Amino acid sequence: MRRQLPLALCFIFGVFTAIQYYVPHFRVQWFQERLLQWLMTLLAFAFLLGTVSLIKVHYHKLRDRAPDRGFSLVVFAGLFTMIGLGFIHPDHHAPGSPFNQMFLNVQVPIEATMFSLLAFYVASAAFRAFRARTLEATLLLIAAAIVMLGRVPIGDLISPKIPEATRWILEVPNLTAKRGVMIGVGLGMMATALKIMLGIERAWMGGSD
Amino acid sequence: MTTLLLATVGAILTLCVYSFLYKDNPFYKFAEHLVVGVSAGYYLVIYTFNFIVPNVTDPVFTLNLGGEAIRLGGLDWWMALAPGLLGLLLYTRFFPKIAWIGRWPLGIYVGGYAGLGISPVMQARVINQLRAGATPLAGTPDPFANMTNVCLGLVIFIAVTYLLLVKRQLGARNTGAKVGIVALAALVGYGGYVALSALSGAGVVNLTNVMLVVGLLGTLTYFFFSMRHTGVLGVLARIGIVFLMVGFGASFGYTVMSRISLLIGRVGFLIDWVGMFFS
Amino acid sequence: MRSHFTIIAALAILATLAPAPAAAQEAGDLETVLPDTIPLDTTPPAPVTGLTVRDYVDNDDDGTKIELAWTPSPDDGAGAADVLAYHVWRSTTAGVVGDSVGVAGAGSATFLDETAVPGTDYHYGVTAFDGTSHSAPATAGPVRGVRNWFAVSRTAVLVLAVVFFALVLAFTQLAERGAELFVRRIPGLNAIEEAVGRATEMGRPVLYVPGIGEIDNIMTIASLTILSHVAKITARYETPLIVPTARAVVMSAAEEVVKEAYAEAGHPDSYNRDNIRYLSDAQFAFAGAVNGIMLREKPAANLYLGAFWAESLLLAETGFEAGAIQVAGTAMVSQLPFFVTACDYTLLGEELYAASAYLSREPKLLGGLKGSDWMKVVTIALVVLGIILNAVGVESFAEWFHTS
Amino acid sequence: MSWYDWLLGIDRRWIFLTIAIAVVIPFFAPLGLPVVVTPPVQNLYDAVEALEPDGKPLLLSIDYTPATSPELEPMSSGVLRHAFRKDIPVIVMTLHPAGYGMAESAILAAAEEFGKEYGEDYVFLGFQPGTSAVILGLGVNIRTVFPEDAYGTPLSELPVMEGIRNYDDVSLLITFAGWSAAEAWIYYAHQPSGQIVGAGVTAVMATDYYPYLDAGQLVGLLGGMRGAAEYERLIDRPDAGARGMDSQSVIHLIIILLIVLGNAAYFASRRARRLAQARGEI
Repeated sequence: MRRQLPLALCFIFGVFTAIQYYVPHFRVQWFQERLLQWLMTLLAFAFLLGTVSLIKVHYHKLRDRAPDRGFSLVVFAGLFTMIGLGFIHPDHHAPGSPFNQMFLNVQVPIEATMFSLLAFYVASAAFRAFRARTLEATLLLIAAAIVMLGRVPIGDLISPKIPEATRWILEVPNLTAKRGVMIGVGLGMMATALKIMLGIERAWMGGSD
Repeated sequence: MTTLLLATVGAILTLCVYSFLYKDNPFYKFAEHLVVGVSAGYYLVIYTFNFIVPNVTDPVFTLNLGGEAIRLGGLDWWMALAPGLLGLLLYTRFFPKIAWIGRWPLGIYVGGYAGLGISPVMQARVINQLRAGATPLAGTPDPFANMTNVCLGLVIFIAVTYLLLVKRQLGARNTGAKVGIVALAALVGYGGYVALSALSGAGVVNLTNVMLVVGLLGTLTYFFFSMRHTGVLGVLARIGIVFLMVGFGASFGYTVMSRISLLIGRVGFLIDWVGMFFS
Repeated sequence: MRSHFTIIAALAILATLAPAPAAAQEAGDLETVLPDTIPLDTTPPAPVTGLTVRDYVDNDDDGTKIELAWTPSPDDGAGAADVLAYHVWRSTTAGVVGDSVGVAGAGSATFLDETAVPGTDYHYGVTAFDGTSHSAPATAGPVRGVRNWFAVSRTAVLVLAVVFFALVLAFTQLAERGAELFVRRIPGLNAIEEAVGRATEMGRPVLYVPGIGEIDNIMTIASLTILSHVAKITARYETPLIVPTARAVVMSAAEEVVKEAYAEAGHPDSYNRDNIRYLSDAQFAFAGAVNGIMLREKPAANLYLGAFWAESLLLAETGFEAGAIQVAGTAMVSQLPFFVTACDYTLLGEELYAASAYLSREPKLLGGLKGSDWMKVVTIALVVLGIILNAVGVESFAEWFHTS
Repeated sequence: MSWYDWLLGIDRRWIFLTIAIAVVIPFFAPLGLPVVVTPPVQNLYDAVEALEPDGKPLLLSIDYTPATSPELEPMSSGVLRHAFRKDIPVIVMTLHPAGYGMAESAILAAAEEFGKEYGEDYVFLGFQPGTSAVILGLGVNIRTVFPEDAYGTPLSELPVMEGIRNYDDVSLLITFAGWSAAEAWIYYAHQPSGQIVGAGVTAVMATDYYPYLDAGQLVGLLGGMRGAAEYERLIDRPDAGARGMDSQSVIHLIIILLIVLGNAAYFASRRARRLAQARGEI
């Protein structure tokens, strides 16, 4: 019950979804249509699991009087404001509702700005860390410089050869290298899926009992 | 007024995050924790009202599926209830004694998704790629002929120069002999090219396609782990790494644009915000 | 969609039935713009011949597809050269034209009806249409769509998947039975050992970052295997090993791994629990905290192995600036460029998995690795064969891989 | 102190400041450099251009999150404007919960600009979890996946959804994503159902999609802000993408300069150290 049943379920459902791809018959596709619905439902519940864990982590921080527990209060403030606005406000979907405004004026600016920090770091890394130390790194930097110039309008201005070279890099060496990587990674993905289905790889079960 | 107020909230939070560039500080931490809470709340509400309500609670409790009435205890009703119950079982993990029950739905979920992926991945990442990778080597128009020739020419030139001037492996000391050898190498190369073209029958060999095929074989060879990289495999793997590096370079050069786009977006927002005070 | 065709069909039928004067009037309007050398076309085009219908056995259908083929009208592209389109009609009764199911352009000789009801007998008719009138219909039937149990068009996918899985399972079995499977040594592993050696010489710690992936991420799992190897070396040299983590579960797993490795190396008391740290789940906060460690505790070797996202750049840059030897490895292709340029050595993509299989000799890892390797050989062989056959003019080989 | 030691020891916050200044200046002094259109963008534009007005609808999956919106929003706006201008019916959905808000604001802005009516000319189906399960489900029956639209209206009450059952009834599908959603559309919509797919992805991901483009699995590709700028040029309506190109040009030049300077200083200092070593000073 504890280990065999989940492994059996994993195997049965895995084999079914793998095989149905080759069976267009409606008797099989009828199950497939319902199974997809089940998978979506399970994913939704699994996602909300994360929210519960988040609450748990920060609750423990507050309870244990962790040094930066003040920030846990900030997390709760954000979380419960959103839940409150979403559930209490009758028309939370409507554009311009407080719920929507919180998304657009709190979540969007913070998330977008956090990622934009990388613009500064890429510049600083360009100066401090990107060195043509080996043949590999040199090739990489030359290709990078050409593509960088070729993707901005100023590249066209300097010489029409630059965008042409950029296109060539993207559609010849880049394409074929990425294709090789794609095939290799794809094989790895399939091997992992197979091992999960057959119960060879069972890290997803966690625990040891 | 409301617009200005809301924009100000966004602008202050933006500046809080940028303060991290100077150094880590409480303002940054505040924004960071706030967004963790707000986004989790946002996702929870969206998941609930977009999925759980129409697909689970509405059909189960109010017998309404997409505007159509369903029968209590009917197939549609069970098909909404059963996955919902399974989903609830996932939450047993918070109760250590019965946590193992949560593995049942997890088994369905993990197995189901693993099986779904196999064939489409085989088709999209392997079969279609090898189909596209097996390009004809001759008789097709080559839009990149110039660039490829220039590149191959450069590679040959650099290789020959390196051998002659840096390594001095050919023992040629005087300039005249060096020039002679370079000229000979060029002639041999050109002869080979003409011969290949003639052999291919359909006319000129499509060097770009040759390059595509060699690059693909090289990259695949580089990722062989059960064979020693010696002989032909060694050469192919070496070619593979060169292609990989140019490919990574392309990613690098392209990525810079991503990062800057985000900055431009935020700076544009801040400029608009400042502009609001003057309009 | 079907209503769309019904309208076209209705208009077409009206056009044929319409009395000549009305047509003439329309033509009269045309004459004002066109020279009068174009005569009014009242002759319908010659009908199509040789109509055949059959169930679409070659495809992944559930009996809803019927395939039609015919020889084009003599007036299509030749003769009067006035055929604009072919109309396809379907009926359940022989001798009745029935409903329109679609239109095929001039020059075409096939049509695929995808709207059939499985198991129903149909009679098909095809007419050539010149813009004003239809030819007499060519008819064929009855035919019925059969529900298929196997999508023939996907045979190639199935065959390759079966071959690949057989290879993976066979090698896994072999490894489990204790067969020696050769895996080439990954140069990056030498680099790791050198880096640890130099840290020892300098009397400074080693920093090992297992990425920010969750514990179920394969890259994290591979990284923990390599961590065990690294921990054994540091235990032997008695060099401090700092492991910052971004996930609580990864931290406890890392603790186990390192502790065990120290015990195995015979130095259980050198193990320092405080060096395995949980910093933060948040990406940038984690990167910031690791950078703090690099600047304060000055590790001489930084090893980044596992799943990395945008923080790769922040870590590698600070580490380079701090003057540490850096070895990285990830299968996140988009992050590889940053590691390659800023680190001394980088394990590219699958090399990370290969390194963990090499070190652990675990059958399930070796099986997957060897299976994938041989599948790459198959892929290369197919590409080469495809090119050769294409050059010789054999199309059927490439055609077999054309899946839907 | 030699020049290279000074350069190598510079506080990185000076570089941050340089970047900040460089990105702001073009906002006030635009260079207005022209953008040349590249084939992947042209192909996507042509695919949309070839759609029939009031014919089969265009399915847009707006899958990006706030973190990548500055790159991808100009793309989705460009395609939406193009479709609305041509009176092509549009169905919008998302595979990411944060895409809900992004999709909604993008489509509202475009619909308002062209005076399009909800339910008649376009519809927003909202979010469903499960990525591959959602995409595969749409190939079977759209109503099992989305029983109702984002605002709780059953699909049967929306005129634009009339007669739409699965991919057979959709002309073209375009995804805008900063994560693997774009790949998922290829695997689970293009491969099994033959749905024609186009994609708008971040510049980080773009190079990895060239094999798909070459193998015909993608009809066209918009890569990063440049892709958006090219599309804006094709529909002749410059906006955020085109505006950003000037700052991009300046910063790209600066970054190349930084790489060159950094390497020059690095090699100079290495050479100096070696010479010193040879002289026995170290």
